[in-house]
Amino acid sequence: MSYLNQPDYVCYVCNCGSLKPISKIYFCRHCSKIRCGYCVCQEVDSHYCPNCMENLPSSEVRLKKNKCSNCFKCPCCFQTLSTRAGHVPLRVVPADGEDSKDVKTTPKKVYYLSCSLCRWTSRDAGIPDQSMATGGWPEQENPHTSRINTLIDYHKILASIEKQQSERKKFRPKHPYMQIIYLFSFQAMFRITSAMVRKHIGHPAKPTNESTDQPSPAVASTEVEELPTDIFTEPVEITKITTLEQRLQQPDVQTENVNELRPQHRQLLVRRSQRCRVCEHNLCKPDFCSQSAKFKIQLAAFYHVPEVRIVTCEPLRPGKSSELLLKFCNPTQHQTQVVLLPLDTPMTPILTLVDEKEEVKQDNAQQGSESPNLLPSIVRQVPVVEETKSIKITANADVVLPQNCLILPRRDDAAEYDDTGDTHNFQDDPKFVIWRKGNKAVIKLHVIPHENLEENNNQPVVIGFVMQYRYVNTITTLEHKAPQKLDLKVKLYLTIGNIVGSA
Amino acid sequence: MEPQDVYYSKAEYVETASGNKVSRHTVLCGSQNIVLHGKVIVQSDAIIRGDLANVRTGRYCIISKNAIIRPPFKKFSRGVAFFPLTMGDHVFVGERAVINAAIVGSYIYIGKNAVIGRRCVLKDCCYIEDGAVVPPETVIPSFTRFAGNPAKCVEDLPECTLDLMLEFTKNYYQHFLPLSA
Amino acid sequence: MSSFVNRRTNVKIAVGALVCEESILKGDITIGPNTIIHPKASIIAEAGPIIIGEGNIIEEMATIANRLPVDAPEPTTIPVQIIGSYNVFETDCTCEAFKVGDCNILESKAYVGREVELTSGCIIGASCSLTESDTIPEDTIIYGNECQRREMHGKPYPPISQIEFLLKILPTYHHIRKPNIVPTKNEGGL
Amino acid sequence: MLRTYEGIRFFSDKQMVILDIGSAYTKFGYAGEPTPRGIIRTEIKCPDTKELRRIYDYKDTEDLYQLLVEFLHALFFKHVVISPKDARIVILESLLVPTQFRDTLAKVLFRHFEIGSLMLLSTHLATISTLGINTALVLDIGYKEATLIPIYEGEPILKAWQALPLGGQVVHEYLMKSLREIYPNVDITEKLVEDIKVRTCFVTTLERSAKLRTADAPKPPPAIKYPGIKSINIPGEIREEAFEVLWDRDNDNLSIPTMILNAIIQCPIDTRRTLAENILLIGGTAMTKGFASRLKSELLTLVKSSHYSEKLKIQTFMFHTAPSKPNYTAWLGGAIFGSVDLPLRCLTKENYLKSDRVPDWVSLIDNQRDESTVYET
Repeated sequence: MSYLNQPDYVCYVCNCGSLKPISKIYFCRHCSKIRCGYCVCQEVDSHYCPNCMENLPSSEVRLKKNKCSNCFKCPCCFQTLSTRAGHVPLRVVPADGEDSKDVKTTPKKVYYLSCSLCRWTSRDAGIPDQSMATGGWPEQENPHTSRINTLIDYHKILASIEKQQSERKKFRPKHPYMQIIYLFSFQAMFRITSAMVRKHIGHPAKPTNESTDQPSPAVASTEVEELPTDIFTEPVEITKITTLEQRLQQPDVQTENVNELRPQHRQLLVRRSQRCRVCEHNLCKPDFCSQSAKFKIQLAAFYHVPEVRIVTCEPLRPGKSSELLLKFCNPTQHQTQVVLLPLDTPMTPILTLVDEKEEVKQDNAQQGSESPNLLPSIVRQVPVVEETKSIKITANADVVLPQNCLILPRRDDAAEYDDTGDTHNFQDDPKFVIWRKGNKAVIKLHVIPHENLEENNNQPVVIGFVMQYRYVNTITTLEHKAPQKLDLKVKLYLTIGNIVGSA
Repeated sequence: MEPQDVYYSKAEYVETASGNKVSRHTVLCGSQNIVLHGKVIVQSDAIIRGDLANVRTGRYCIISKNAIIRPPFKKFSRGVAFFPLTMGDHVFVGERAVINAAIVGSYIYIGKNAVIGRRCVLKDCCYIEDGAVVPPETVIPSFTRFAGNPAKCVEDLPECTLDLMLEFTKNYYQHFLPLSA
Repeated sequence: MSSFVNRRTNVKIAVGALVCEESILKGDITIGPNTIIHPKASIIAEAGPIIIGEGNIIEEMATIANRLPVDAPEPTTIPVQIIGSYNVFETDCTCEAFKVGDCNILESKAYVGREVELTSGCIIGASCSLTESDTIPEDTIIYGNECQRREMHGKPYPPISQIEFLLKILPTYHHIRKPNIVPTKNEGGL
Repeated sequence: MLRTYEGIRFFSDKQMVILDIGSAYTKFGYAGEPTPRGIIRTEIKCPDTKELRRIYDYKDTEDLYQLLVEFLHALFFKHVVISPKDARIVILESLLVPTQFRDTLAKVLFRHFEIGSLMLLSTHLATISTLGINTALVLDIGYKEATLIPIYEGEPILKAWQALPLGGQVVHEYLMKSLREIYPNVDITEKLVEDIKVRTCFVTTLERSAKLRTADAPKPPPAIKYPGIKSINIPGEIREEAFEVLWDRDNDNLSIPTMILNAIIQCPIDTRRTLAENILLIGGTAMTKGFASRLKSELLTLVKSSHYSEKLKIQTFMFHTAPSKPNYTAWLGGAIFGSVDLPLRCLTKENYLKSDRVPDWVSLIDNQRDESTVYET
């Protein structure tokens, strides 16, 4: 939980060079590499309305323009509106002869929209109440829709003419076929006279009358919207005038008067799934129903890579060694072996994304048929490569790394209930491993901040080391039946505190 | 950072069979309507209004000092009533937070001085920052972090939030130790 | 469950008012009929008497205080804080305003300073604090962290149904302080 | 006959996304729709430093790359709500946009979001498609600057381009300065000033503006009480003088109306009259109350003034109104073009990854003299 509200003390270096805490990185089991939010391809998984938690299929989403049909946003404060029942006492016309005293007024139930934050109601905006709870609220249509549709059709004709011409040019090219026609002049497009347009769509070349397809060109006018004269005299009540955000909620009207604001439909939210760019496997795929917090595929590094946490750190003084306690936790179901190596140990040859893709391609080619990659190779396009970022943090303290390795037993959730004590007996040397329980252990390290760190500008002390851990990959691909045992390396940077005034 | 130990005086807290640690200085109105499902911590001066409607919390819930858990009021066409308030497991309620919600899911963190409006629904794995004011009748979707007044979604939470919250409340409970004075 | 009764407090509770034992009442306070004071609500009449009208709801941890700012000079006349009827003071709100009209709502953690005057039908949003001397016009709602203001088209409904419900169920769970003044003549029943 | 195809536009496999990333506001939506899905501020809260940063205030390419990654991620997944992978994007940009911005934007879109194809459209060209004509003098007054490019028969007359750093930003600075003088203890933020400008300020008439700073200043409009944590009072003079900064001519005698006249003068003689009668105003600042009428009166007086009268024999100026609000007319032009599939004009992912550059009218690789388009009808 400390990752949600504390600064990131422990950062893992991802393959693309960005520094992320363990909660924000993924672990791709197929290429057994660490991926982070940047070097992962995010896709829209499912749409859901944040208010009525209704899941919408993508075709319906496009039809409803990404908007939920019965949840509305308050035009004033953009919160979700709730439907309130109001009573309109229906005056039952007293039959002649009866006096009006015993006439029962059957309250016809009517519904109106009301905002619980700013108390805006649909009655303020003069929208009539509805007889049924959901649906039936008036839709606002853009007045220029028809004009814009004619313009679009006109441009469609122009485009098809241009396509025809480019084909004609292709067969008897005067010039070597230019790959990209110049994009920026309309010359090719607008030199087409209206006669050409008519010939294309089969009308007689000579324009008899203004054909319906050529949209009437806009007419310019000298008159322009004048400044209302009463603006200089009549005082203005600011709460009646809409703010810019309120206007931009309805771009086609952008009204100035608060009473003309209309509630807009609520925008749908999206659940994203992540896919590894190299092997295009799914790293994280949420459960289909938007209510549940479970995941169908969950390859977050939190469940695969040993987690490092700072327990305590003695006050740091430049040049003097002080003790640092680190807690290691093994989240996997297999025993792992952790070795700490100095920062400059060569990682498995640092493969940029390109070479990884080549490497994935070669071993596809050798295995022939079954490629670990789901997509057939013809579909996979040219490898898209994003160059790795330079690591922006430098270690300004060096740490005395132990030689022996730390064995972390596997995680079993049942251990919490049976307190038979630890069955595994490891011969840790007490100076190195000072506490051990289940799949967690705390080790002691000695840190010596560099000399040149002075204490006044409380510069954080950062140490870095490479953690090599044994990972058992249970993905059984064609060639390795038994789960593989891999020794993976990951670089870590820890900000362990500030320099304390030298005693 | 590893959470530090928090000590409480043995005299002030009552520990029930199922591991609930309730301070004596709390105001539990209508305590027969309040159900705590084990390993719940209710710190001093917290107010739980079980008299208005029954309040149910899950396991490993932590209610800090001066927090107020209050069932929301609802006007029906037929009559009026207070909604029962249900809370999931592994929920952390910050100091002086006012919870007027109808349903609080599981694995939720509610910051200090946060105000959760009437009849709100908080889905699992959401994070309400300190001082956030959630307007009434809002539905807070999963994996979102809300902040500000009125509260808006400022960030998406990482996918492993469920386990982060689970670990946080468990750690908090394990480090909440009686002062062996 | 100690109740704050010190010698200077004299609380006049009208018949039909429901004052929980655990509320903190200090100083000279008059509480009108059908007013409900939840446990742990605090009404502090330090600098002068507080007169609370009819049908108010004062929820737990709400504070209504008639106190002078620390550095204020000794006032010539004793300031009297008058609170109208059918107001709702939600959880953990603070009201130090001198004059409060009718049908106002102070949401959770709202803070209304001394120099502010609430007319009637105003709603002070959650966590909004008004410290500047100002008279809030009728039917105004103040919400959001920039205290945006908006005008409403009608007064908020007086919470009569909630009062009835609370009058029914609170006595079964809490000790109630007995009313000690005879109802005044213009006693309007519910 | 085309009416039946209307439905097809919605079910094409991938809809065209139209983005107009302005310096202050970004207009986004889908092709073929009359209004953008939304208009949001062009700024992003960067995850590590947690401070709100405008995209156009980038320090260097690397910083711009990160800002664009964050901003487009929020745009794709929160507002446009589409998977960017293999999406077809149309981006509206001015012809005068710095190359660094353009290249980084294309790099982010292709390399990071792996979009399918990108079409870069010039705003000035796209807007005239909303009018159905092919000759117009397009003046875009946005936040950072006002740019003007005359377009004759579909051909931008690039040598007559005009640009001045006069836009919303200048008005905000003026308002910020004057309000800070009156209320030193209130912290006047740009958001507050923008809200005040939008709700209370307007462009005054030419006659009043002439007398504004003289002795017999006309009676100022009524002051407005602006409520808030600290409610401030906006005096009438400030409401009226806010936009004056756009009109008073700087030392080399340049302001918005002179841009139009200078552009017309630089255009060939036979195009001047038609251009003067087809002026189109777009951009957010052009929506202010009284802006168009003030511009017209300024133009009419300037044309008669000694400076221009002998060079320009034009008496009438005619203004167009697009079928949309001025602040998203450019987006609408893009939407009209986006709904028309022009494969030849789109830069596909394969081409970009091979050539690793974006075609640009500045570089001669793309802009060769091409006789083949001369028509032999």
